[in-house]
Amino acid sequence: MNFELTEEQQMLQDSLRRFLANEYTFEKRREIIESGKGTDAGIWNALAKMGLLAFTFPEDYDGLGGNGIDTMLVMESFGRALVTEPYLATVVLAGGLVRDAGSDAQKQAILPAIASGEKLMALATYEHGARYNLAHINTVAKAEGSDYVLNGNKTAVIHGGQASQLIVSARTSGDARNEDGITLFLVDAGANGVSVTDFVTHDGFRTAEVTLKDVKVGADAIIGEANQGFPALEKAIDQGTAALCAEAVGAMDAMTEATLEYTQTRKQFGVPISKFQVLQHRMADMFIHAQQGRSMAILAADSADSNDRAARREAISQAKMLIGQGAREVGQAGVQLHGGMGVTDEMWAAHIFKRLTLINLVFGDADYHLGKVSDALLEKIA
Amino acid sequence: MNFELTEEQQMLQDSLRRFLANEYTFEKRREIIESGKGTDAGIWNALAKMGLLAFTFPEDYDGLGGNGIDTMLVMESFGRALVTEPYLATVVLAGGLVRDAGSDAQKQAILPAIASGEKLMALATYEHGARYNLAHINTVAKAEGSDYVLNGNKTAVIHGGQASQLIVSARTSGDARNEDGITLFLVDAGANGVSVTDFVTHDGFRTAEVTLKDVKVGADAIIGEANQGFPALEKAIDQGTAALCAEAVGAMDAMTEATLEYTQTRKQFGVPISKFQVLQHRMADMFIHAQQGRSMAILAADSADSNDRAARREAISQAKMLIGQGAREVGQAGVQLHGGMGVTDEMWAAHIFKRLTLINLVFGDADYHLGKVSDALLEKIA
Amino acid sequence: MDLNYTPEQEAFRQEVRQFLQDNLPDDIRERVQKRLRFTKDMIVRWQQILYKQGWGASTWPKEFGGTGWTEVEQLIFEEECALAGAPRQLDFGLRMVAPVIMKFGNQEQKDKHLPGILDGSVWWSQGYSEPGSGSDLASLRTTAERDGDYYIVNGQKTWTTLGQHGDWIFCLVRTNKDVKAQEGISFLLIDMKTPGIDVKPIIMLDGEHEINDVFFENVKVPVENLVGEEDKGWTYAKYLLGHERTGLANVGQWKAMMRRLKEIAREEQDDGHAIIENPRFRDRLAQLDAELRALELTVLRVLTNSSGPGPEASILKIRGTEIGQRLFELAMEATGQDALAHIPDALEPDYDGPMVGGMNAVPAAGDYFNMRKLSIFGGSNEIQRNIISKLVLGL
Amino acid sequence: MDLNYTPEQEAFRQEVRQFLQDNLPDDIRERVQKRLRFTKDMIVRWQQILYKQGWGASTWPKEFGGTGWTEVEQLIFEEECALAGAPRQLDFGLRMVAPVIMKFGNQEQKDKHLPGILDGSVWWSQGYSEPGSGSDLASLRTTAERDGDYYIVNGQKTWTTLGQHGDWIFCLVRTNKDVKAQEGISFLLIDMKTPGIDVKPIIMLDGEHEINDVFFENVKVPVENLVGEEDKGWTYAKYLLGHERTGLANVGQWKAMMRRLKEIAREEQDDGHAIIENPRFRDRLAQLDAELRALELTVLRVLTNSSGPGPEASILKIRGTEIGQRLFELAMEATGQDALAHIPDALEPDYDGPMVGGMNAVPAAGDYFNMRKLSIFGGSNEIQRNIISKLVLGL
Repeated sequence: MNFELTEEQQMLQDSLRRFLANEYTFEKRREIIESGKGTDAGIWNALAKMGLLAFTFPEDYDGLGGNGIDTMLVMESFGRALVTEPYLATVVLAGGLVRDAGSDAQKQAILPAIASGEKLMALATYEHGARYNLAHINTVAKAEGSDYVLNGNKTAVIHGGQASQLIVSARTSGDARNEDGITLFLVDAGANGVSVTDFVTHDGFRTAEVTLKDVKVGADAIIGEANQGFPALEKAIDQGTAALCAEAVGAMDAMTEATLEYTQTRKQFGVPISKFQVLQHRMADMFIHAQQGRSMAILAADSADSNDRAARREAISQAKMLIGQGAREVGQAGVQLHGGMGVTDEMWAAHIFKRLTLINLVFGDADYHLGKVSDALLEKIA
Repeated sequence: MNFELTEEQQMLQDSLRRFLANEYTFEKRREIIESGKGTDAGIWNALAKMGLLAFTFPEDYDGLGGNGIDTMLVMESFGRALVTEPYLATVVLAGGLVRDAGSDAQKQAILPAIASGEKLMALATYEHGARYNLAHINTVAKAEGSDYVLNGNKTAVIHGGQASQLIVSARTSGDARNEDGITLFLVDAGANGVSVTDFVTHDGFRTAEVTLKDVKVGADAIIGEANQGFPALEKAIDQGTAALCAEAVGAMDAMTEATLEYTQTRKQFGVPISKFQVLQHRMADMFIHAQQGRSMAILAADSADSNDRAARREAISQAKMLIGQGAREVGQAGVQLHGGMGVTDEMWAAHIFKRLTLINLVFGDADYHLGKVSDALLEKIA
Repeated sequence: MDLNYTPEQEAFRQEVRQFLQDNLPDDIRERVQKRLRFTKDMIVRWQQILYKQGWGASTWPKEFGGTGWTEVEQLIFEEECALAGAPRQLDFGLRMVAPVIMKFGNQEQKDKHLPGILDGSVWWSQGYSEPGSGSDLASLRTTAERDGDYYIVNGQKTWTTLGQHGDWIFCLVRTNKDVKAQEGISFLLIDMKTPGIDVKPIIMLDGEHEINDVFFENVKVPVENLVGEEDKGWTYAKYLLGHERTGLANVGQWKAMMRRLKEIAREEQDDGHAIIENPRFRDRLAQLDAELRALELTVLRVLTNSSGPGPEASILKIRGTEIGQRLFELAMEATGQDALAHIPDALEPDYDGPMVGGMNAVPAAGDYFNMRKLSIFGGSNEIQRNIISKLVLGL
Repeated sequence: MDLNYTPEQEAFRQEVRQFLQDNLPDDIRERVQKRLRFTKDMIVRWQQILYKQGWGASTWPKEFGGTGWTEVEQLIFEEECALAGAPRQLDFGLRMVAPVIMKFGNQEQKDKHLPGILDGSVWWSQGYSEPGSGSDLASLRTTAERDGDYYIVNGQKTWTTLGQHGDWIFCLVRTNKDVKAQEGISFLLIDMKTPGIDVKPIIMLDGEHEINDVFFENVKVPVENLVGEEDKGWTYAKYLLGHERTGLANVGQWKAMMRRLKEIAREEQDDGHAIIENPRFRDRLAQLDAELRALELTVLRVLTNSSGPGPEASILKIRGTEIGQRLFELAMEATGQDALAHIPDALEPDYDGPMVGGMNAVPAAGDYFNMRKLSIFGGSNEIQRNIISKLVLGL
């Protein structure tokens, strides 16, 4: 039982935070978002040079063999600085899926290319009408000889418009909502029949709608085994959820700090508003939420690598639920305590608030995960 | 649209409050509770003399033809003073049932006797395992010639130990949970086979467990029609629930007032604790809850007489839900703001808290009524 | 007590409803109901339509061209307008500056300003807040120095909602620095075309332009535009605050939004079912529905209570804003991941570009973000609780 | 980072568990697990059993007869004890006065007092709070005036938990009125059999006798019972408060109660089904379960963090008490209307009189009422938030 970072982890965190504080300023971030590209080559290459894009890949594929805790450290730092780069999509979701379920050839082709910063990827799995049910997949992949032909629509493809290659979940057998019969395919974003519509999100990230119309891929495009893609998909989303939890904790810390600073500067009735007890207690509650969130983000990170499905899913859902609730409280409190300034585009707090809000909506909101935890409880004790 | 009391209602309220302030003191109340009788002849007779026990009965039966609003006024005043007399059981539940569903002979026999203060009654309907489902009745009434023989167990019979006559719900056909097949019987508490175990409740009221073993009653004991008792039963409980809502509002007001007074007296760090902003805001929230509760108690009182079942039930459940939640918040806040004194038997606030807590548990807690409201919403809009 | 509307009130409601059905233009209704970006034009056109009907000012007495309606009738009118999808009339003229002019202005001011407010031809803005003043309004620093027949105004106002469209602005300005803060403030009406006035947008967190900074540099304001007496402006401003009893609760607007939210709950899908079938979502909706009903009843209690308006308005402000914010939060959550994309162009009715999900999602997150202002603007909810503590509870 | 216990820690847990299985008397276990009224006897007997095993003081260093366990081992021990149904050991001796005696007492005091705490033969009480002092502890007014070899103590202490059983009491008393409040306080050990001491029950809102007033009238206390230096008592009291890092979170107790609550949820009926099947009840249980897990992890983070104890203890106090209170609230709500009846006699194990519902209902409401003290005693949660604001956030 030990919650200390290793020396290497501490160094990684320190240098990443220093880098972001210097290079990823509020103004720079705004420029990147307004550029409309969804990623910044300079920042991304710098992350690659720091080894961050390879950290959690095996050493055989240019990686460093890191784990969920390492992802947590990176995402927490990103959360503090509201970094909008495609790390979650490329490294955690797509990279993690290839690492955990890909063939040697796929790993060889993909992981070093991600590690070096040259390749961006995305996971195209959610569909309209499914809300958060990962097994609710109507996109069809029909076998044609040794090839497969994909047809369907995907939504909420994070950084899909920036990716050169997508991982697409499709149904090769079974009905919508069946966990069996789902297959994961590597699909080039430029392939015939793939159309990707890129959108900026309210918090400066990117999301895409992907349409697949008679898209032909070979059998070598399958990650893992046909019909058996669901466990890997679910684990990837769990790892992504753990990463989001860490990011939210970083953002909660940033919001608490921004609010402490603002309320100590801003005066009303002749005193800094930080002297009003009601605001002090609200900031104390923000701090408590961030602390509780940190404990749960660690649990989620530690559990994310586990193959004990029930335990992993319970931990992930408990974490996302409490952190989603905390993100709401901390976000709303931070804006409220910034007063009128808090609802303007000029304020850092407003941008943290938007990110905290949307993190709750991605991969299942607090109520969705409460439902999961509640169902698991019934199974365990009824 | 008019929320004003009539002059008569205002006078009633004023004189009842004056009476209670003078006669129903903290010490007197404690004496009554510790006497173990569950009712005080002096207080009860005084209420009868004020006409309160007859207020909502028709004029033909010594009543004054009052309505749900009149009940509200009485119960709110009782709530302010934490009156433990069997008004809800005798007048609202049993008296109301006889008034709304009884035969002329039954009304003649019962209502004037209640009105004069000589007769106490109770409604024995809930059963163990049913929780709050009113239709979940396993007590059986079997026809034997023109008589009926009752067997079963009843719980949560408010003031059952004080009543000389009970109204008992029993199944004459159908399965447990069927709304059809329930019949209401008048049963003398002293009849052969009736055993009543009287308990004091945590808040100084009384509740009873009733066992019926081969209890024989005649067909004239049926209130309304055989098998068709459920609507009247449900309406009686709705009226009782509305009455509890009003009582809770009175108790919330009392708690707010007690807390305002205590915090302005009690000093810490050299100032009255009412000067601390956090406590001020908490008291503001208590006040807001009480105000919201008052609006809903009026709605419940106004709806309680209605025969539009869906509308009545929605209003009652919305009211009991919000008031149950408010009672919790106001109760907990009041105790907390009284500090250590708040958790002692000496303090008025502690007794209000206990009553507010138990009101939430009677006739369905906030979650139960949320479920009802939520189900109704689905029916209306899905 | 009687919780039913009278037959006269019900007949009045029918009349309003019929009028709305016949006269509210479809394009305006669509913008409002879909929560698209709203325009000056739709507000002005609708005001003109109401004016023609004689309903331009539901809260004014008849002598000034108002309807002379009772408060309950005003509430019915507002509710029906909101439910029909009419845009909210502009408060700044009708409900903020007009009552002050009626009560404290001279005959020339009444004659000059009230008709333009009534017929929608003059767009008024509010110049109260300043950078740094916030909840401590009396600390304002914009000055008006007397120079012959003019005041020379210098300073900055902020949070001026819809000031970009403004023809006139009413301002609190400091005319005397030698007295207590509240005692040296005057109430000035200023033509926004006067040289020296500069309106600069403040972009809100939803990316929209709704509020503004207004800068005054040696702006010459004729002394005839002073309302009432010099240095008495604080009294007039406070009159205005006390004048607003129940409007802050916004019940009509929230009832309309609740109806919309129920539609959304029927339309948005959760694993192939309407999200209303999800018990957690539905419970929250049911909870909010009950709280809105309690708010409405509380408003009616205050309105029909014979004792005058009191600090109960603070309760209504708190509960109204909390309920409003949660309505939009639920509307956003109902749309799930569809709410992520920010497509500002889709807030225009002629948009036919790419979308994510349907029209429920387009305004969802932006509205939720924007509505955080409710608990901040117009006296934050913390200030409202201070008011309750002090003025209602006597602490 | 490694969130698993080490093999040594797991082995330790097994050892504790086995010991409990073999040595915890059934009658004590039953009283604890059914939440019956507890007695002095059960505490003392259990302390003696632990003492014989060498585990009398899990938090003490070995030199004083303690176990010398690490903080994680202490936590494991406490958790296993709670889960097994062992009664909570008495804090007043073991965790409150003993650390002060160890740190500031002289050798005679250590020799005289520590063994009786360890073997359970001496029951200690706490004499800190006074009527009117509350959160403002330093305002205490009980005086100790030096008279030869004695202090003459006069005044009143209150909220003295379980003081009715007390053999000795440690008190903060005022020895100097001419200095600042904090600087004139001394720490005295007082034999409760000394003439002039009067212990009077305070009945709690659940009707039980748990706390007391303690009156001192010319009580002669030998000067040898002064701990450390005169007038330095405030320092020692503060040391004690800082000493308590994570115990306030009460994780072991709440995990045991959570297990009990899950049993209750399986047993109590809702319309013929176990109440755990009711989605609203289950959601609240699931929510609380997750929060308790977060609390446990936060405690472990604090314990295994190499930097020393800090004001994070306030976070644990707040969250621990909130979670504890909600556990008992849910347990009460699970029993529904069965919780109404107050049957104090049924809190004794030999009760065979009439009941309402089963044993889940008997302590349900009383426990809920009683547990309101958690957020009040030991520094109210408002005070804890003040501490976080000032000491952690620097406001």
